Amino acid sequence: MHEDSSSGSPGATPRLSAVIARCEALYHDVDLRTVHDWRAARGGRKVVGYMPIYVPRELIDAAGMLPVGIMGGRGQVEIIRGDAWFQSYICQIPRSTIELALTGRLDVLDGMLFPSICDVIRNLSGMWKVKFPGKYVRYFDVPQNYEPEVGGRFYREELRHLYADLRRLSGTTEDADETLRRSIARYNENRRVIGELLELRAKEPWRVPTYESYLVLFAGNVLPVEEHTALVREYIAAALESDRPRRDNARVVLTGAFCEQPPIELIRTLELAGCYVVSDDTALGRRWPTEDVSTEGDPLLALATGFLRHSPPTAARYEPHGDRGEPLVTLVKKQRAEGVVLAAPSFCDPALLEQPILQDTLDAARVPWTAFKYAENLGQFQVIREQAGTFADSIKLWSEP
Amino acid sequence: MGNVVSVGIDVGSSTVKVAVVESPAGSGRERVGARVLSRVVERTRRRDQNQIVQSTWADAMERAGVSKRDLVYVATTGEGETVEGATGHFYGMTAHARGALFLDPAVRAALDVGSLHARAIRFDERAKVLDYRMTSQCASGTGQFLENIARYLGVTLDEVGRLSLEGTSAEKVSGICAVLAETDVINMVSRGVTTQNILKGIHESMAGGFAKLLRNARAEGVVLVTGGLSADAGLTGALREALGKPPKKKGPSKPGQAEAVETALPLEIRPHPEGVFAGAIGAALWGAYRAERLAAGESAPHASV
Amino acid sequence: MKAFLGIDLGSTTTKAVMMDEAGAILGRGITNSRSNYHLAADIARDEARVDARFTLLDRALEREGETGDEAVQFRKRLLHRFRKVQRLVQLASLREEAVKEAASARLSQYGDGLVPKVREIFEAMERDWRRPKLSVGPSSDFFRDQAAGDYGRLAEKHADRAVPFDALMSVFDKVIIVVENARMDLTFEGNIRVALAECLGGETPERRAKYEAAVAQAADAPLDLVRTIGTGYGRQTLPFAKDDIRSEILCHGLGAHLAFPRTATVLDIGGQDTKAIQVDDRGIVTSFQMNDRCAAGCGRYLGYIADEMNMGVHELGPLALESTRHVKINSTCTVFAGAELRDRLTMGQRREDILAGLHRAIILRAMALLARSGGIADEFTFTGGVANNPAAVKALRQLVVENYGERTLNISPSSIYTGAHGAAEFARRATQDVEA
Amino acid sequence: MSAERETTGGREGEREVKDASMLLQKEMIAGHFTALSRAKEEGKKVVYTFVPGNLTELLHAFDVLPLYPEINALQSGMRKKSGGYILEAERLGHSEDVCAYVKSDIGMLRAGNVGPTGEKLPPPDLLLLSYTGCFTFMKWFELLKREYDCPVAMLHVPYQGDGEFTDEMRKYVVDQLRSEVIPKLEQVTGKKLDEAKLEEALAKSSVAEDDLVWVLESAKNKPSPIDAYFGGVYYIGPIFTAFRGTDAAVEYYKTLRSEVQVRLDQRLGPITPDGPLTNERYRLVVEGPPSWPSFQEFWKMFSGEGAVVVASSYTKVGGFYDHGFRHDPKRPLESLADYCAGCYTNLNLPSRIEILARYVREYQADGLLINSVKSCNSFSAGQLMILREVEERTGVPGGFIETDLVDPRYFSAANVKNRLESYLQMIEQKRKSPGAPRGPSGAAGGGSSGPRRLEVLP
Ligand SMILES: Nc1ncnc2c1ncn2[C@@H]1O[C@H](COP(=O)(O)OP(=O)(O)O)[C@@H](O)[C@H]1O
Ligand SMILES: Nc1ncnc2c1ncn2[C@@H]1O[C@H](COP(=O)(O)OP(=O)(O)O)[C@@H](O)[C@H]1O
Ligand code: SF4
Ligand code: SF4
Ligand code: SF4
Repeated sequence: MHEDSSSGSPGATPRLSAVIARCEALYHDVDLRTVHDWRAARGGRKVVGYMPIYVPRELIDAAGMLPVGIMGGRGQVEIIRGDAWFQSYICQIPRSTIELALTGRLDVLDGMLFPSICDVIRNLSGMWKVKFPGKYVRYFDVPQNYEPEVGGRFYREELRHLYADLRRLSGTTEDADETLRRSIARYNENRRVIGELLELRAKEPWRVPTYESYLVLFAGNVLPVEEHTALVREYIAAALESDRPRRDNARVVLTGAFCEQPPIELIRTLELAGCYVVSDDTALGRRWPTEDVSTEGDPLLALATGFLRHSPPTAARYEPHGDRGEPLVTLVKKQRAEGVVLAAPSFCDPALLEQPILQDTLDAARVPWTAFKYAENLGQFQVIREQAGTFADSIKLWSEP
Repeated sequence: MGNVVSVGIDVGSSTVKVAVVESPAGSGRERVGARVLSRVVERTRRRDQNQIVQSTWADAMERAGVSKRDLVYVATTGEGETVEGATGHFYGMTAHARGALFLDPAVRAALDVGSLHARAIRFDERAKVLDYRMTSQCASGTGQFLENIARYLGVTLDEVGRLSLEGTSAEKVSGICAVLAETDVINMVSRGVTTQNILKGIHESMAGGFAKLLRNARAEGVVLVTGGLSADAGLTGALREALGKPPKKKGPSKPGQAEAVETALPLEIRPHPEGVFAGAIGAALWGAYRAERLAAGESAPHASV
Repeated sequence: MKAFLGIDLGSTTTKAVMMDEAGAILGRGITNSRSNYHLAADIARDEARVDARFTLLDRALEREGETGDEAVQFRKRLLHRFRKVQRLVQLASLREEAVKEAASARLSQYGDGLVPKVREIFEAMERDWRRPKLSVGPSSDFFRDQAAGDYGRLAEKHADRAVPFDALMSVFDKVIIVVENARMDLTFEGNIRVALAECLGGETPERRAKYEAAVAQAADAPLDLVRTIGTGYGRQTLPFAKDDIRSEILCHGLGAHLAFPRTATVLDIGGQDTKAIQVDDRGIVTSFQMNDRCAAGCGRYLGYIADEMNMGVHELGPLALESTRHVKINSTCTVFAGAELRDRLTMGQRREDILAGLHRAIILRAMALLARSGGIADEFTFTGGVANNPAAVKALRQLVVENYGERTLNISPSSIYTGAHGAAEFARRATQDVEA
Repeated sequence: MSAERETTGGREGEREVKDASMLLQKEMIAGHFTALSRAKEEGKKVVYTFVPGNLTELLHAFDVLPLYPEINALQSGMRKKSGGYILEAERLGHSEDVCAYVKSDIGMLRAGNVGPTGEKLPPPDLLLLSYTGCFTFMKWFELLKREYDCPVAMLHVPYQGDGEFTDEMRKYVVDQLRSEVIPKLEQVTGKKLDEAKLEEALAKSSVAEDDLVWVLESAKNKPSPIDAYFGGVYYIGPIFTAFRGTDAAVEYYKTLRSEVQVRLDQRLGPITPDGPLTNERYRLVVEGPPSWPSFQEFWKMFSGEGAVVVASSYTKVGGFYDHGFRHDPKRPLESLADYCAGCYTNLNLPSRIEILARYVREYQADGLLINSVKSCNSFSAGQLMILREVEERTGVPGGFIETDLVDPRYFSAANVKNRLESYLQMIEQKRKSPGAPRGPSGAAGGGSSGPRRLEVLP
């Protein structure tokens, strides 16, 4: 129920509106104009794209190139040629990604990294090799074994290999370890301010709507890291200044959206339908790993350790102990959430296959949940609004005062 | 303490429904003793929706003999989030569950079939929604679908139910497009299939889909049909068939055979003459409850507005 | 003379093309598809025959030395009158059935008021239809559409509390099927003389004689139908022998090739399906794609939207061309798109902008299909009923350029006959094969 | 993928072959299921694991019985039970969108875990998650882990993203075998690894593998004595499952080879459900797995048109031997690692394109037909590109049909048949050219009144 159904950014100060406007522009910039500008301003320095999860951006940055997160078409590119390469029962993200590439929107990239997410992305990396033979393309495997001597060693080798490739691509001659440590430090700082932002959101979600925090995180896909860090700081400062009404919303955890992203309107719809998202796994690559990476000693080993120890769990990662249900319940408790919204991309095997597990665990822990599927190019939100609204209603109308 | 009056306005994509409800002051969430003073349904028919909402609302007030000033809460539901003069909005399933429970206290699930969507809603004895399943973004098998079919067959909606019940041998149809159905219908007519049997077939196919929704929502016990199609006796008949089928048996079924899982749940389908008003009534009831809580000055997150 | 016929039984319309031995088109016929496939095929064939006779009339006039402006005007007038005669025959039959239906027990609840109202409506229609200036429209403007449009408009006017609009429409919906499935004489031979009589006023006796002679020649010339090949939607149940059936894909490919010999890619958007076809330089299909049975990607989508807006389907395109703002339609389902359209109108968006968005939506789906079939090569031929729609063509042109660069886009005014044309050619070749 | 037919009860008569190899295979499979059903009484440990790149020799070395949930799902499909199982899984909350193998298995589990022979299957003592070529495996065993209280051993096999299996990758896999898989097997069985036994099994594997490759390559002859897809499914059964590394497998492949030799000598075509095929009209390469619930029906659509599959990628899902890989007793763990990494779906797309194009050329095929199954993203994502690329490189026309492995809702016989026939007629038309499209045949391509999910991209 929302007696107050104002939309947009109620209570936003001009300062806040300015930050949001900048982020919105970056979000809508499917032609990567910002990246072109960056490149032009730096005498044509190189740019490497990556699908944003489990990719060590530090390596690209340290090799002197701009890492650019490619996060699908955000429902803004019409899929014309992408459909020629993917059957109707495959999720949306590979088709919009290849559409971006085939329409020349990714020409600015000198290379592309495909992290190990699932079978679809894996095969997409091969398609890239076939279609763009002139570009650096790499499928970047991550271990599903978390023993430092086994998976850790393998991963460090992968990193070493990749770093060498990237340095060759950029032609840098700077000290490999030293520049990498500096990059790690920059990203540590970036992750710390993002952490602050998300903490603020969890504490006072009316001050930091997820619609906005998502946009702020998203901006990190295309901005150089230090510029993004400054942007997040600016947003936090502006959000703290603003005076926004607290609404009668239910606190929910949004989970399942670790790969293909929900359209931003979907997040807004959830909030308008009476949910405060206090934790989510959207734009997850922007806050990975979850703790500082050591800037001492062997930087590759430090990154490998960061991956082994501090990767947020997703449906695509093997969980050696227990399953994914327990950590979710713990998260719900920690964030004092009142329910869970399980949102998964249509046709996403990893996310959808674990939903029954999550649901069972939530039921056992008596945590209310609701589940739906989405696609990044979803245009209609009535059904989701009804579902999320009913969910929020049922939390609100029955929780005893 | 006397009574309070609230109104529920259910704005659908093809109709607007309004119910004026009176309930004892202080009757809390349960609102024992509530009664409906008036109810009005009006089809939009390509007219200006806002106007129809206002005029239907006014009409309902007149029939109930109360004035807008007497209302403690104006609750909207459905697509009515932007209705002028509303106090608050409740989401469709919240409202339908509440309304269904009011219309028949024995029910623990509702099947709401409207013009574009169908949904199965399971709730508890306090109308708390426990689970639900909805149809997808395809209008095959919805109210609009049936309306189109009726038009292609040249019968009015009011006749549909009766004709379908007269059918003797249903014409099997499956998953036909609401728009392209015209050709299929014409085809059937040309093959000499009677209107009755065509409608019966259509109802069976719709009922099959709805039965799946109900099962997947794990509905149990008594189910109330709400929404526009609650008036369609052909559909309710077909639903009873679809849900009431005894478990399939092929010889002595060994434990652990696939057939065993097909066992139908014991579900009882009940229509209600006022099923179409379930959403409006439910919204009005919730409104009265919220009004009470607001008046009590609650300001904690769960009660503030 | 020897003639060959191709019939394309579409989901929405049934088309026939008649061809002579040299492969020249003699006549085309079209009707809306209906439950009785045989009948639909027969009517399309009869229409093609009528059209062929008009072609023969042209040839006869030429022989009489009548090729000037006068003759052209006469020819136009005659066709117009002829169509009107046809329509009036149909209308009379519709009226008769409607009055019967209105008096039937099914509608007794509306009492005595119904029959007179139905009569009034038909009287008004007949008055209208007899008016000399009434345009009969292009041949794809069928009796059904014209009658439904006029009847609907009048019914709205005549409806009242006792006899509601729904009841009046219910009468129409019921009887239109009956009338469409009834056989009546609409042939050239049977009706031309009535039409001719109405066209000769004011002519010199000399011209009259020439015209009458030409018409007689055209009506009496033998037309020997040697072979018919059928194709179309739902081929399994086509009313032709197995040997006389060709795949609609092959027919469309060949038809497009005949019309535009440099065709490499064909897009056909019909009433219930959309096809993307690649052909080689002989018109042989090398690859194709078809869509699901969902109205969202085909002509019926526009038909449904036209109904929602109380417009004729051929009025949609021109209106959409007036759009100035880009509107993105979110609904994929046609029915939901209809609801979205209403919502958007309520919100104050402009009709033409919404319509342009709807046209773009349907073309976008076709683009995906084309991509899957292998892209768009040069030249690109657009066929099917929707090719008549200028807004659809505009959207297509734009998307082709954006995605594939410049392509020669071929659209024939008779593109709706492409499949039938291919089928007729198959009929002609089959006969030659036998003779060879 | 093994001897499904033998266990399908009354449908035996559908394929009137009484070849010795068939009978042999039948005995083998039945024996294995019986052994499984008695495992608990006989004190044998049971390990659930996956087919692609499996570690059968290692399991034999520990004397444990392997059970493959994929095979159960496949068998449920063949016995037309998968439809019901899938619905049950969906009722439990599984999405319509996901891999139907998993749902079929979950549904079967809920219905009592009765295997294809009607005997109850034993619960696992260990879940050996050999994570090769498919991410869904991981989710599958996460679901099973909740059902059974038993340890899980995870073996992560890196993808050949750059088209090679590097020393580092090999080391990673071997390290996992040493530190994760073998210790867990030792823990479950209470035995140490018997290295001699492992080496012996590996040696036997390589003998059988030689014969299998010979059999598959016999299709290079014209006419081909085998069908390398439908028939191939039978041929790969023993080697991809419980029998690799056993005498039984060595024996089976020897018998099979001599049978094929006889057909080859007599220039006979393959045995099909309609009897021996005598008119080889089309030679096809097929990519993608078959549709199990309609296996026979699907096969007949091919054989009825005189279409023989001369090479297929599906017969390489368990492991890939064409390039010369053989299990090697001299490098036991290394060769197991190589085997894991080499299965078809663990190869990158450029390699798959290369392999298929080579098949078209080496087996002198008339076309490449892709059966794209909804369930399997490993196979399906990218197949449309594979099709175009192979067409371009070889000049033969490609065809595309969409079905599913075990979900009967995605198999529309009329449509598949229609599409297949159109495709074959198009091959025919191409062959006949130059010349205009005339004559009575035409291609019956395209439409039908049913749902048009299935498409041919010739
Ligand atoms: N007597 C009837 N028989 C069958 N269907 C009916 C009947 N009366 C109304 N309907 C259907 O009910 C639908 C409207 O239901 P409603 O729940 O009011 O929908 P919405 O809320 O979406 O507008 C219409 O599409 C109409 O087809
Ligand atoms: N004059 C016209 N203007 C615009 N659209 C038209 C016109 N004539 C036909 N159409 C469109 O073409 C469709 C029918 O196309 P057609 O090729 O005849 O289909 P089919 O072959 O399936 O019968 C109709 O649904 C309509 O949308
Ligand atoms: S959305 Fe899911 S299925 Fe699609 S690429 Fe991402 S992880 Fe894979
Ligand atoms: S099949 Fe028909 S009803 Fe369903 S989505 Fe398509 S247009 Fe809509
Ligand atoms: S996705 Fe493919 S490989 Fe993986 S389990 Fe399913 S069918 Fe097997």
